[in-house]
Amino acid sequence: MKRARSLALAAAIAAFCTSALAQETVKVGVVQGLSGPPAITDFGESYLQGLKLALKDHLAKSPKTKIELVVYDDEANPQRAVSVVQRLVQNDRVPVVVGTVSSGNVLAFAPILQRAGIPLVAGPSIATPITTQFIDQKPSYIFRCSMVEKFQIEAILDWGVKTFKKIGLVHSTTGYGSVTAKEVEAGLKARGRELVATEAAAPGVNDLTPQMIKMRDAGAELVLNFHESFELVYRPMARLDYRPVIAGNWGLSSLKVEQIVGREAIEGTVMGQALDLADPKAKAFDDRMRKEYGSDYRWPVLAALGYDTGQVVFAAVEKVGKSDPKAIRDALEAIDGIAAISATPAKPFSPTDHECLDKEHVFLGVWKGGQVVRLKY
Amino acid sequence: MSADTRLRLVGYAAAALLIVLLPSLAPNPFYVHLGQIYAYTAIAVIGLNILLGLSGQMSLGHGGFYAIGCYATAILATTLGWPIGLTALAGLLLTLLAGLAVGMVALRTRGLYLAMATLAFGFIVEILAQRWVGLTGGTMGLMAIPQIDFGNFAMGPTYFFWVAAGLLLLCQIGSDYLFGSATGRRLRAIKESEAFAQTVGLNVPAWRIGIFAASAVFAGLAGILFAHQSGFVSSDAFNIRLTIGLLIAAVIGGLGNSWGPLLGTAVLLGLTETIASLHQYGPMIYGSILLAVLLLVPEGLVGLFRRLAGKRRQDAAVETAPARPAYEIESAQPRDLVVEGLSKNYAGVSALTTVSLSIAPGQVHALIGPNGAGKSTFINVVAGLYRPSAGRILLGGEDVTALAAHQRARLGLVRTFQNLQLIGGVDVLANVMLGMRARDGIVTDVARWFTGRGHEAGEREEALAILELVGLGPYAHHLPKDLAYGHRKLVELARAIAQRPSVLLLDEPVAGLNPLEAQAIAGIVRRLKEAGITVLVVEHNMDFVMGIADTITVLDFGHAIAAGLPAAIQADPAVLRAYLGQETQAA
Amino acid sequence: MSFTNALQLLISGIAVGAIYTLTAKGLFIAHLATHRLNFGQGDFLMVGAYLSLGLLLAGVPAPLVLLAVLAAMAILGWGLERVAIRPLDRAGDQTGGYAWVLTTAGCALILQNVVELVWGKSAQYAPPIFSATRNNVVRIGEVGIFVEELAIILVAFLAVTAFYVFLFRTRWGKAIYAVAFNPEAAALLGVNVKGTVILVFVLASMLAGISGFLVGPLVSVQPHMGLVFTIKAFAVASIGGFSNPLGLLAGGLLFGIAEAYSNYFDSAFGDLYPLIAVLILLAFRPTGLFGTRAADVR
Amino acid sequence: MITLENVSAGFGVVQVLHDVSLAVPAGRLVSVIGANGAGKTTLLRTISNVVRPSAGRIVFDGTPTMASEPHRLARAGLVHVPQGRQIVPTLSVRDNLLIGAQRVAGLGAAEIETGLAREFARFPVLDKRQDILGGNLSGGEQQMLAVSRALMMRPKLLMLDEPSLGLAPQVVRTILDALRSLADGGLAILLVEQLAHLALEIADEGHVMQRGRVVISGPAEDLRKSRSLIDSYLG
Repeated sequence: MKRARSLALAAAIAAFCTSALAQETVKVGVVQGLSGPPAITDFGESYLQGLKLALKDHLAKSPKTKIELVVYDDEANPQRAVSVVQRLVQNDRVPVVVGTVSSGNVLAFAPILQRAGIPLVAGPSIATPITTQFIDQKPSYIFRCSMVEKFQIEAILDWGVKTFKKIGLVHSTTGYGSVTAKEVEAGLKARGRELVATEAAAPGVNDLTPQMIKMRDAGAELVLNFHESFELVYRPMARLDYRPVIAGNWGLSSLKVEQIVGREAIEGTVMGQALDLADPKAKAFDDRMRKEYGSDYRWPVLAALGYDTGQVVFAAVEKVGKSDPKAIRDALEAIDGIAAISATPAKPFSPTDHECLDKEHVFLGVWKGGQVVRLKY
Repeated sequence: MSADTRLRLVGYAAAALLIVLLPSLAPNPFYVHLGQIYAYTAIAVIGLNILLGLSGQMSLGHGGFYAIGCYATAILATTLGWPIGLTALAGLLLTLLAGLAVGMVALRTRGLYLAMATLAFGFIVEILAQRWVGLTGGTMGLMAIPQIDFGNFAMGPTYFFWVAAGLLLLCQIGSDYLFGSATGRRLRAIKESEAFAQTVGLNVPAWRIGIFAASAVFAGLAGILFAHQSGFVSSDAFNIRLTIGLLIAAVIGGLGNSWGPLLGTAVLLGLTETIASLHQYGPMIYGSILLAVLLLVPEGLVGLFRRLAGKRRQDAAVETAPARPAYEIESAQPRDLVVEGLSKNYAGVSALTTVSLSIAPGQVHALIGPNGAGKSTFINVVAGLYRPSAGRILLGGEDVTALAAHQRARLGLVRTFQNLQLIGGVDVLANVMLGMRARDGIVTDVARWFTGRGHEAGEREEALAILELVGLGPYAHHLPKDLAYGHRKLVELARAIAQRPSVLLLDEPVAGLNPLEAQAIAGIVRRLKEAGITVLVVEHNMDFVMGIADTITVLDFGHAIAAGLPAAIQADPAVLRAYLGQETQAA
Repeated sequence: MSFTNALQLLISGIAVGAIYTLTAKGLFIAHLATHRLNFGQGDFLMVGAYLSLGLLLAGVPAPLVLLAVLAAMAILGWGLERVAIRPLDRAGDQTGGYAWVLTTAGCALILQNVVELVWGKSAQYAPPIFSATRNNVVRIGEVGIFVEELAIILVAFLAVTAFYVFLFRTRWGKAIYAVAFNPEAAALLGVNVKGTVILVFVLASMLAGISGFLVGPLVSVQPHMGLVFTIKAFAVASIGGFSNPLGLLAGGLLFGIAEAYSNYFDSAFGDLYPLIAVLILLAFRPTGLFGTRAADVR
Repeated sequence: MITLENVSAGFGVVQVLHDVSLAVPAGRLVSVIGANGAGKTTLLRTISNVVRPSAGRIVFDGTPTMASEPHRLARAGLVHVPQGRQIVPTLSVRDNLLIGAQRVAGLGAAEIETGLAREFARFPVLDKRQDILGGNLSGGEQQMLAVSRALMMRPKLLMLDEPSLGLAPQVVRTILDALRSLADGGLAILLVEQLAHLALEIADEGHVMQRGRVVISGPAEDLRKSRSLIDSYLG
């Protein structure tokens, strides 16, 4: 162990010396949820797939600055995430960090990066306060290229109250699920409505029959599904002879969910979305990803966001040309002219806005004939 | 001062020096960060090592205690704004309470049920942490927990490291004492045989709960340190993998070895960091190394180092102490034993029916009868292992019927077992020493242990003398399992003598001994009697019984069918019929 | 709660309970003979589920799939005994008597990783085994029952019966009890001790395999699903008593049904109540509902 | 039936048996006596191959035992009743009797039933307690069950390790009488016993062990006469 460490140290020193002489390689730190519950890894891996494709494309353009990803798995555990970020900052000395899935983990390490003055592009975490809690600090080092849960909920509720009389909610008992449940309740109240039934389910649960019985008995026509195991609500429908419309966050657009639930069952399911496959650019990206990753490719919108994150970060690094966190932060804030796959605008950030996707970029998607397309209502 | 002690003290000094210097030696602050994680993780592992290695109880829920300590201090510090010292104290108190509560369940369960109970506990804490969002923040966690930096932000990590590592050193010294002292030996006794432990006067339930709670407090302390290091806690940190990680560190280091946790934690942490970028194969590497270590080096790394250094303990050489004075059986405070109308029913079957007997101080009374007559039940009830269904037991005039076995043992009621109850993990000498009451107060004992000045030397001498008395001198450093059956019985006798009994219950003391060996034991029993010890003996060997007994009671089907002087008993037709058969004289 | 709903929940509880029972039996038999067990029992179930999923998707007929899964699981069980259990005897008590938790958990980690590499980390559903579609429902009044569920209950009960016959009516059953009591004494009675220990682990693994085969169409299959099953099987075995095989059946069904109802009454903490109940049960009946505490004979 | 030639054995570095030679022909009852720690139990365990001999040769029924696992030897008729009886407490008396019998090759169901009837006749107390769990028997009943269980395996050589341990004199007598009549019926018996005088009373031949060696051997009758000599080895 000790030996391994000293070897690693020697290698690090050697790498440092050579890079000082030759062209500098900028390391981009990536913390991502790559093991643990499937819901987490699906998010993490898809995002990373896009990020890696972006790097490939970036390097193909033979940039003057070399970029290298240093990827660590946070195991969906905040303790581990903090440790890994400390390592990225202090040992690997990366000037910019991307990650991770679990909002709790981002909340755990974002203050460390803010204090250390190293920019973080968070994603694909979705909790609202990740960027807002730092935005007043001048400057804030915390950015995000992901979707804010709140924006999705707002979009769904706008549509939901217009279309349905009775709305029910199934959410998971994790922090994500319960925070979302509160936002949904508040959002409905603001629209003068109430949920007809609210049911929770543990993350490891296998069968939602009890919960769906309650939904059916309450007569819910629309069931909002905020459980990480997106497929669970569909299963009891046949036995209960109850087929409500399902709506939820962008997770429902995963190809894996479609595969599990089946094309028929998922038809008509609505979710927050930031990628419209009817757009030829998105379609072309989708085809490339399929070619690149085959059956490992499972989540167009996540991969697209990962790709766009890569574009933004790499462009900023290229502009700075060296391992300078402060300069990269400034470059991120100023970057413009990004040809994004997702709904990310060409100039994603500004000093007062550290979100790639703002409220107006989020729209609703719907499963139609095996594809997620923009919902028109 | 022995070489071992000197080595230990040098070790402590070196460790203290390393702790002071590490922050300035580390190539970058990340190593200080690792050092912090190492310190508090090792504290939790030490706790687990004490639990598993000494008391033999299992816990698959230690992550739960870690979480409780962590949340307690975090919640108090953030919502109530208490100072860290106070919140930490409250956290320790809370884990202590949780440890006591789970320890109560642990007390009643064994083996897999215990594993299940603790697993369920850990799982329940995890569920509560995750879903009691109002209190814990769930996965979104609690933020802005104050950190231990004594107001100096830049030096914060270094200060924290010093605090955590200093606590680790203290915990390690505490653990060294536990493993190296009589207390540790007693815990081993409880681990291997509760009946034995009760017999030497240990309050087994109290010890078991106590050690469980102590172990929980160690885990809680680790959790508290974690909370103040990270500044953020969320429920995702406390799943079963945390517990398993602690277990892995404990086992890899070497269970039941005081230095194991330090090594094991280092390996665990090193491993985690090494494979951090190999996430694709992480679990496989983890699993394989776990298997490899357990299977190739089952005694853990400490054992491996010992093996490599060729320092495997070979002190099996007989200690040739120059002419030790022969052991003088100390006259105990003479007490009589009176049993009145004792009955015992098991599930409707009566094993004993109103059996009464009384033995005057310094008398030897024998209890004989066919197999299954209730003799062992009688001893077990008198010793306090079973509760009687009716009747009274008086020891020196004091009614002890309501007392637990260990309390009776402390009053001088001492027994041996028919089915041997020896501690397999320690040698014969230590088995005998277990019988002795502690000579020094805890403070003196700690001081003596720390400086190595004559720690337990007197006890060792005395135990060796007793072993020579029963003829086991050459076997003092053997493990009980390496002894023949009859010799193991003698170890029990030696242990009983070491307890300095007033009343001694001997359950088949010469079973498995040949006639000559039995004669030697008869001689010892006579000397016990001369020293004023009251003896109740159960035995089938009639030559032996007739040679030592002052009076005899015969049991058959739980009834006392005869009682009186040996000669009368031998001639009693009922006894001949039920027990002796035609072979009265020969046996 | 309406009667229909109660019945509906009862059925889904029984189906899940049957799976728990099968899984717990694997723990029980291994513990009976060796006082050790496979802490990765749930992960073996997971492997069984993935194997059947893979074969079914490849178009292999269901009975063949079951046979193949059983064969593969038998080999896996043998391997587990060989790698994670038998070497512990050599180690003696140096590892504290609980080393099996870690060796078997280590094997489980490796299996998880292999499954991830082969099938990916995402959740999947196994295709239906006994009917044309997954949504084949039989209706009794207003209660809808998946044909799959009925088949699972049926197969599980057949497996349980076969298990009892094996344990109480065959010479192997007696051998297991003899080895459990004292391996050396058993060998002196002509019992092949090594063979018996291998047998129980092979059996335990096969029971996990059957559970995995059956559970596939009922739940989503994913590489980390094992631990929950291990914990629940543990709970079931504790209710039933590790010393009483009939108690296991009662314990398994009780736990499955309790879970279904407690999810209905309080879905947020639905999985918590049965566990707390088990913990309280253990505090008052330390050897489970049906376990008997052996008399402390000295 | 069995011959030991210069057998040595031990655990690890400690050698317990040195150069032991003895033989038990069919129909003879041979008794081994000696002090505690003399190596008597190890002798029986070595013959069963539970402890592997480090030197020498053991031939059972014309075949060397070295290559055979203990359970194979047991099935072949080398049956060892270990110290402490080892009755499986969780099985009934009947099931205890069946464990071994069901593993002997060529023993059909009918023969097993005959065997059961024979054993129940030998020790009638077992007949009455057929369905009682082994753990609920008294020490004497357990010892009878242990002997019967061994006999159910159709032994050619029966080895017993201290059958008298913890038993009332009457029961000891019953069991030793049974052993004597078994030997008279043609069975080879090797008996290890602490109660030297009782053992020599029923034995044909005796061996006295001291510190892992056989120090005196001879007809039991002769040994009985030289009691003081034997006693000098027992202390």
